[in-house]
Amino acid sequence: MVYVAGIDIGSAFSKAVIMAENEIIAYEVMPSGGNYKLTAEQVIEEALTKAGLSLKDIAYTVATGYGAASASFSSETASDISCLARGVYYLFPAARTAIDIGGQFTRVLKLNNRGRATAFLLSEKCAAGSGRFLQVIARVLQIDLEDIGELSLKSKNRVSFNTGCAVFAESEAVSRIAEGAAKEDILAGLHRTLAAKIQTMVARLGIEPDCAVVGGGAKDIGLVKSIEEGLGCRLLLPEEPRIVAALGAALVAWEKVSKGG
Amino acid sequence: MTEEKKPEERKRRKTATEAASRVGPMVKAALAENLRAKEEGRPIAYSFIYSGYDEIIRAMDIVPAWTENYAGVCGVKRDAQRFLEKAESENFSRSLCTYALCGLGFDSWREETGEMPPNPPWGGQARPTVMLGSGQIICDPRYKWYQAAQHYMPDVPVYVAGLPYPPYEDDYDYRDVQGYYVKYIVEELRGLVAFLERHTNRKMDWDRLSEVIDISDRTWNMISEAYDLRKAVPCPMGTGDAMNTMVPMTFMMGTQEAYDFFKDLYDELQLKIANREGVIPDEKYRLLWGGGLPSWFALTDFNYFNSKGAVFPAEVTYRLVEPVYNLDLPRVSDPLEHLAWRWVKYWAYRHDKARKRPGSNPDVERLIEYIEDYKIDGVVMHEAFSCRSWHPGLIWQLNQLKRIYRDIPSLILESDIVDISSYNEADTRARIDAFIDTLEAVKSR
Amino acid sequence: MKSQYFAGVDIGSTMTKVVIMSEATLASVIGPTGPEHRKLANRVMEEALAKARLSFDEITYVVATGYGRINVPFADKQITEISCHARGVGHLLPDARTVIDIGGQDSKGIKLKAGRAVDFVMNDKCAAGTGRFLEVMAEGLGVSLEDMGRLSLEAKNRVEISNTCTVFAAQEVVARLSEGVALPDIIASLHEAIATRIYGMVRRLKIEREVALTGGGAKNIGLVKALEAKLGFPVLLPPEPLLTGAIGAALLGKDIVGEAVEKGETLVRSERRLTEASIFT
Amino acid sequence: MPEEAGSRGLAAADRYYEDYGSRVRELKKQGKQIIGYLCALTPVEIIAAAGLVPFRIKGDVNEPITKADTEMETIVCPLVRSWFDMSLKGKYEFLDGIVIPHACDSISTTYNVWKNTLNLPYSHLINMPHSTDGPSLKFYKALLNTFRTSLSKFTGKEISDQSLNQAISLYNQNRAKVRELYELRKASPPLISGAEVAKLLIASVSMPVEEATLLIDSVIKEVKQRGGVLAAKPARIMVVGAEVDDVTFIDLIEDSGAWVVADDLCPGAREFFDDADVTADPIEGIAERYLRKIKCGRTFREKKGDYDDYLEERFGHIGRFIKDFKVDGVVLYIYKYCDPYGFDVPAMKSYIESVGAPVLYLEDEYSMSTIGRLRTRIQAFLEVLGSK
Ligand SMILES: Nc1ncnc2c1ncn2[C@@H]1O[C@H](COP(=O)(O)OP(=O)(O)O)[C@@H](O)[C@H]1O
Ligand SMILES: Nc1ncnc2c1ncn2[C@@H]1O[C@H](COP(=O)(O)OP(=O)(O)O)[C@@H](O)[C@H]1O
Ligand code: SF4
Ligand code: SF4
Ligand code: SF4
Repeated sequence: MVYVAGIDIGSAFSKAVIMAENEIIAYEVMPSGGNYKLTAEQVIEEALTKAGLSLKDIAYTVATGYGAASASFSSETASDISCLARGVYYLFPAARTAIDIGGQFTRVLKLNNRGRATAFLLSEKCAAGSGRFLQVIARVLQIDLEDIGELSLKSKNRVSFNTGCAVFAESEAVSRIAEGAAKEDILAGLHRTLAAKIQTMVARLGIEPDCAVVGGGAKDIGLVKSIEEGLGCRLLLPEEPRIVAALGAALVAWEKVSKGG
Repeated sequence: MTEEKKPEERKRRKTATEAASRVGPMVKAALAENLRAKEEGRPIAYSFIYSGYDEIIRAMDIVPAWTENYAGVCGVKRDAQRFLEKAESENFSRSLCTYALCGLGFDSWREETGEMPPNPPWGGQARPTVMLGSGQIICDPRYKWYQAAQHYMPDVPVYVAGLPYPPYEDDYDYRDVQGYYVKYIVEELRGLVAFLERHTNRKMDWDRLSEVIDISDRTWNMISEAYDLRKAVPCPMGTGDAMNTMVPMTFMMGTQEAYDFFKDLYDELQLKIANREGVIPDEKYRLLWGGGLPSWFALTDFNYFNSKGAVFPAEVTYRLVEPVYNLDLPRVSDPLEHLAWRWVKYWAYRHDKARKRPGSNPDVERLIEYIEDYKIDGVVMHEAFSCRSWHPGLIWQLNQLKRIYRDIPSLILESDIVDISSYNEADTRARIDAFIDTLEAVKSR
Repeated sequence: MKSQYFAGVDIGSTMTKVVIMSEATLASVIGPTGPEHRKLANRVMEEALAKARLSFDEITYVVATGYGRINVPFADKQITEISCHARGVGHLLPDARTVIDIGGQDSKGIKLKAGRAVDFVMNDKCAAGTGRFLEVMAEGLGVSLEDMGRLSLEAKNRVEISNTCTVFAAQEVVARLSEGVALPDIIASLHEAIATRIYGMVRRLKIEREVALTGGGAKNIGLVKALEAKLGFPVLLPPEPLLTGAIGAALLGKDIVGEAVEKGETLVRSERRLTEASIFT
Repeated sequence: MPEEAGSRGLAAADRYYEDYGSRVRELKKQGKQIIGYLCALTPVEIIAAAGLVPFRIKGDVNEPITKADTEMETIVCPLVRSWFDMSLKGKYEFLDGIVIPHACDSISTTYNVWKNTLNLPYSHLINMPHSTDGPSLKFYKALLNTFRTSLSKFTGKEISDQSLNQAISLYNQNRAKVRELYELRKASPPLISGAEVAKLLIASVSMPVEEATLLIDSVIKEVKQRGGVLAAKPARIMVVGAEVDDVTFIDLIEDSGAWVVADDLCPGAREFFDDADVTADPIEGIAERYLRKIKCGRTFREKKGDYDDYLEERFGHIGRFIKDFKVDGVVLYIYKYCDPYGFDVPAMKSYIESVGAPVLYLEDEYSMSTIGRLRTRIQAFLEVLGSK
C-alpha cells in the first residue's frame, strides 16, 4: 500500500490528510498559532498517529496554504486553487463552482469536468471580507466558533453594522450587546454582510451548478444559509469542509506517485 | 525566484532581447537631455504620450518632457511614495491617477523649495516652458493634471488639444462622422502650433514636419512588422520586453532613432526566430496581456510568468500603432490633416471587423484577433486602481469575449501603476501560480 | 462671584476621561470605556466628583465630547473631539499651531489659530491608522500597551510588515516573532508604519510648528519618536495627553457660560437640569 | 398637461423623490418612450423635442452596490456604480434607451458596459469635447446634429427646429422657476430647507419638464404661503461638488445644526442657472449652454489673463453664491475616483478660502456606511464656524 499526505497550513487553521492511495484514512485540524513550522510538524504527526503510521511511511507529501513553505518535510508545494479544485472534485464530481471561505481570503473557483480550476477570483485583503471576521466577532461575543452558525439561525432581527472595518466592528458589536441587542441578531447581520460580499464575487465569476462551499467558513451554517438565500440555490457542503485543500494536496501527491511510479 | 524587497538594491530585470536592454539608458539619456535643455534655455514641453502631437514638437525642436514617463521611472525605482504623499498633502485624493499624483507631488515640491526634491530619480524633472494636455481621448488627467499643475506654476501656459475619435455605435458608421472629426482635430493641432510659436519662440518649419511625419509613418510600419514576428513559436519577445520597447514608440516617435531602434529589433527577432530562440526554451503557455498598464515597480512578475513556462507574445497595452498602409488613408497635402486622418483611422481600425460578429466591439475584436494570430492560451489583465482610462470595461470585455468567442482562462491582477502600497508580491505570485494551474487544467482537457 | 465648576466628559472609544475645573484642574479620572457608555460615564463622573469633593449640583456646566458624547445624559452640551482637543491644547500648550491626536477609533490633525480649531483632517475608516492598531498589536505580541514605546526604542533593525490590515498584520507579526525576529524591531516597525499613515494625513493641513501630540497615542514614546522623525523636529506633549479632550471640553463649557454672562443671557441648560436653570444668582 | 389632483407641492415632491421614476412608469403605460440619461451634460432639449421623455438615472445611497461589480470595475466613481447597480437591479426597467455624454472618465469609459449589458433598443454616446474654443464648439454642434439624426432614426420622425425651440423654451421656463425657488433660500433663516430643495430638484429630473415646472411652481407657492416656519440655525452652508442625487448628505448637514442655502451641484445651481438661448439654428444655443455656460470641472477653460483671473473664471460663480446667499462655510463634497473634481480640489479650496469662506473638504464613497463618519466632521466644521 502506498501512503501519501497533504498538508494545508492556513492562516487560521492547519490541516493534514493522510491517504492510502486515493482513500482518506486519517485527518487532523488544529489552529495554526504563531509558529507555522512547529504547527506543520504537529498537525502531520497527529494525523499520522491516527492513521497508525509515521512520516517515513509516507511516499510523498504536498503542502499548500499560506504557510506552505514552513512544512519543510513536504516533497513539494502546490497552489491553494489547484488543491481546492482537486479536493472539491474528489468529494463532489458534479461541482462546477466552488466557494472557499478561508481565514484571509474568500476564493471562488470554476471547475471543469475533470476537477481542474479554470477560473478563479480572490477577495480583497481586508479582514472585513474574510472568515477572520467571524473569529473576531465570536471572540468578542464569547461564543465558541463552532456555535455561531446554529445560534445565528435563531435571529429574528438582523443588526447591521455601521462600520466596514473588522476591528471597529468588534467594539461596535460590544456596544450593541450593551444596548441589548441579541447575539444571534448581531451574528445574522454579520453573516449577511459577508454573504453579500461573497455573492458579488460569485456573480462576477458566473455561477454554474452544482456549487460547493468549503473552507472553515463553511462550518458556519448561518453563513452558508445566508449565501444560499442570496444566491437562490442550494450549496453542496462537505462533512468536514476545512480539509478540502489538504485533501487536494494529498491527491496531488497521489498523482505524482501513481504517475511517476 | 527570489526578489529583494529593498528598493535600493533591486537587480536589473532580465530582458529577452538586446533591444529592450538598451531602453533603460535611452530613458536616462532623455531625462538628462531635458535637464541640459533647461540649462541652455531651450523650450521644454510637458507632454502626454500618444497625444497626436509628437511630430509637431519634434519638428519645432521643442524638448518633450513625458510626465507619465517620469512618474513611471519613480515607480520602477520604487521611489514614488514620497511624491504621492506630497500630492496627498496638497489635498489630492489618493484615488486619482498616480502618474498625475506623482508628477504633481514632484512639481509642487520643486516649486515650493525652488529646487529639485532631494535625490530625485535620474536627476529629476525640470520646470517646463509650456504644458500640452489633450482633451477627450484616453483620460481626464490629460487635461486636469496640467491644469492642476498650473496651480503651482501659474505662469506656465497650458494648451489642451481636442483629439476625439468616433465611438463604435450601432446606428451609424464612423465614416458618417469622420469628416468633422478630422476637421476638428486639424484645427486643434493648428491651434497647438500657433500656441507653441507664441510661447516658445520657435517657428514651425512645415517641410520639416512632413519629413518627421514620414519617419513616424515608417516607424509605425516597422513596429507593426517587428511585433508581428512575435507570432513565432517559440516567441522571441514577450510583453515584459514590450514594456521597455514602448519607450521609443511613445516617447521618441518621429525621430530617426526610433525608426532605427525598431529596425534593429526587427533584425534581432528575425535572427532569434531563425535560431529558434524563444523567451523561454520550453514554452508551455502563450498568454495575451489583454489590458491594463503594468505595475512599473513589479515588472519582474513577467519573469515570474516565464519561470512557470508562460510567455506573452502579445499585448494590447502600448500597441499604439497599426501598419499605416492598412489604414486606408486619403492622400492629403496638409501634414496636420494627415496626422488627423491617421489618428481617426487608427481608432476606427476594427470597427468594420467588429460589425461582422454579433455582440462584438472593437476592443473585444482585438482580443479575439490576437488570441488567434498569436495562438493564445490565456488572457491576463491588470486593473490599476488609479487609472480610469484603460481599466474600466476590462471585466466586461473579458466576459463578452467568453460569451461570444470562447471560454478562455483569464486572470485579472489588481494593483496600481505607481503606488506600490497596493501591491503584495506574495499574493500576486500565489495568483499567478493558481492561474498557471488553471491553464494546465484547460490545456490537458 | 462664587467659584464656578466645569466638567468635561470625554467618552472615547477606548478610554473615558473626566475633568473637573474651576480656575485650574481640580480632579481628573481616566477609566476604560466599557461597552456601557452611559453607566460608565456616570460612574466616572461620580468618581471625579468625589475626588473634587463636589456634588453634581455644584457643577455649573458639563460638556461631553468624544466618540460616545451623545451617550452622556447629564451633559449640557455635546461638542466634537476636534474643538475640544483644540481648546485643550490652546490652553495647555499655547505655542502649538498644529495638533495631532491619536485616539483609539480615529486619528486627526487640527490646525489652530488663537487656541481654536480652524481646520482639521481625520481618519476613522480603517483601524490601520489609529491607536487601535497598536492595541491589537500589543495584545497579539503579549506586550502591555504601556511597554510598547519603551521596547521599541531598543530596536536595531526594521522588518517589513506586508499586511496593512490590522487583523492580518497582527497575525503576521506573531509569525515574525516565532521566526525569531526581535520584539523591539517588530514594534518599532509597527510604529513607523502607523506614523507614516498619520503623518501622510496630517500633512494635508500644512503643518506649522509647534506641533502638539495628544490622545492615547502620545503616551507611546516609540510612536512619538517615529512621528518626530517624520516631522523633522520635536513635538510638544501635554502633561497627560489622554486628558486633553476632557480639559478642552471643560474649558469650552466655561467659555459658553462666560459668554452668556457677558451678554446677560440666561443659559438654557439641558433638560435634565432644567430645575436648576437659574445658575447665575 | 396632466394636472392630477394632489400631485403638487412639497408632499408630491417628496413622493416623487421616494418613489423615484413613478411618474415615467405611468407615462410608459400610456405609451410614452423613456430615454434614460446620465449627468447634467445631456442635452435633454433634443430628447424632449424628439417626443421622448428624458429621465435622469439616479443612484441610492441606501442600497449597497452588489450587482454592478459583476460587470463594472470598482475603480469607477461610486456614483456611477450605484447608477449602474440600480439599473441592473431592474429599478429602471421602463427605459427604451440610454444617452450618455462624454462627461468624465467614469461615465465615458463605461459606455460600452452600459450599452451592452442593458441592451436597450436605443443607445448613444455624445462625444462632447473638453475645450470651449471655437473649433470645439463647432465640433460639438456637429455631434449634436448627429445625435439629432440618430434620435429621429429611432423615432422615425424628423426633429424640427420648431420643436427644438419649443423644448428650449420649456426648459428655460423650468430653469427660471428653479432660480425663483433659490430666491427663497436667501432669507435668514431660509424659507425652504436644503433638503426640501434637493428632493424637489431630484424629483424634477424624473418627469417631463412641463410637469416639473408645475411642481416647482407649486412648491414655491406653498412655501411662500407657509412663511418663515424654519427655525434659526447658526450657520448657512453651501455644498460644492459633482453630483448629489440623494438627500442623505444634505439631511446630515441640516441635522447637525445648519441650513444648506446654496450649492454648486447637479441637480442644483450648476445645472439650472444657465439657459439655452433661442437661436436661429437651435443647436447653436444648446451647444453654447452645455459646452460653455455650465461650469463643470470636466470642461477645460483656457486661461486668459493672470492666474487669479483664471480662478475667478473657473470658480467665480461660487464666490458670487457665497456673497448672494450669505454663506458662512462651504462643504466641498467630492467622491473618491472622481477625476474632474478630484484634481480641482486644491485650486477650488484656495479660491473659496480667498473669498473668505472656510472650507470643509470631504471625500466620500456614496454609501450609507460612511454617513456616521461624516457626521463628526460636519459637526466639528460647524463648531469651527461658530467660534469664528
Ligand atoms: N467551527 C467553525 N465554525 C464556524 N466557522 C469556522 C469554524 N472553523 C473555522 N471557521 C472559520 O473558518 C476560517 C478559517 O478557515 P480555513 O479554511 O481554515 O482558513 P485558512 O486555510 O486560511 O486557515 C476562520 O477564520 C473562521 O471564520
Ligand atoms: N499608557 C499607554 N501607553 C501607550 N499607549 C496608550 C496608553 N494608553 C492609551 N494608549 C493608546 O491610546 C489609544 C486610546 O487613546 P484615547 O485618546 O483615549 O482614544 P479614545 O478617545 O478613542 O478612547 C489606545 O488605542 C492606545 O493605542
Ligand atoms: S491613461 Fe491612466 S495612467 Fe495615463 S494619465 Fe490617464 S489616468 Fe493616468
Ligand atoms: S478596515 Fe479594518 S479590517 Fe479592513 S483592512 Fe482596515 S483594519 Fe483591516
Ligand atoms: S462624480 Fe465625478 S467621476 Fe462621478 S460621474 Fe460625476 S464627474 Fe464623473
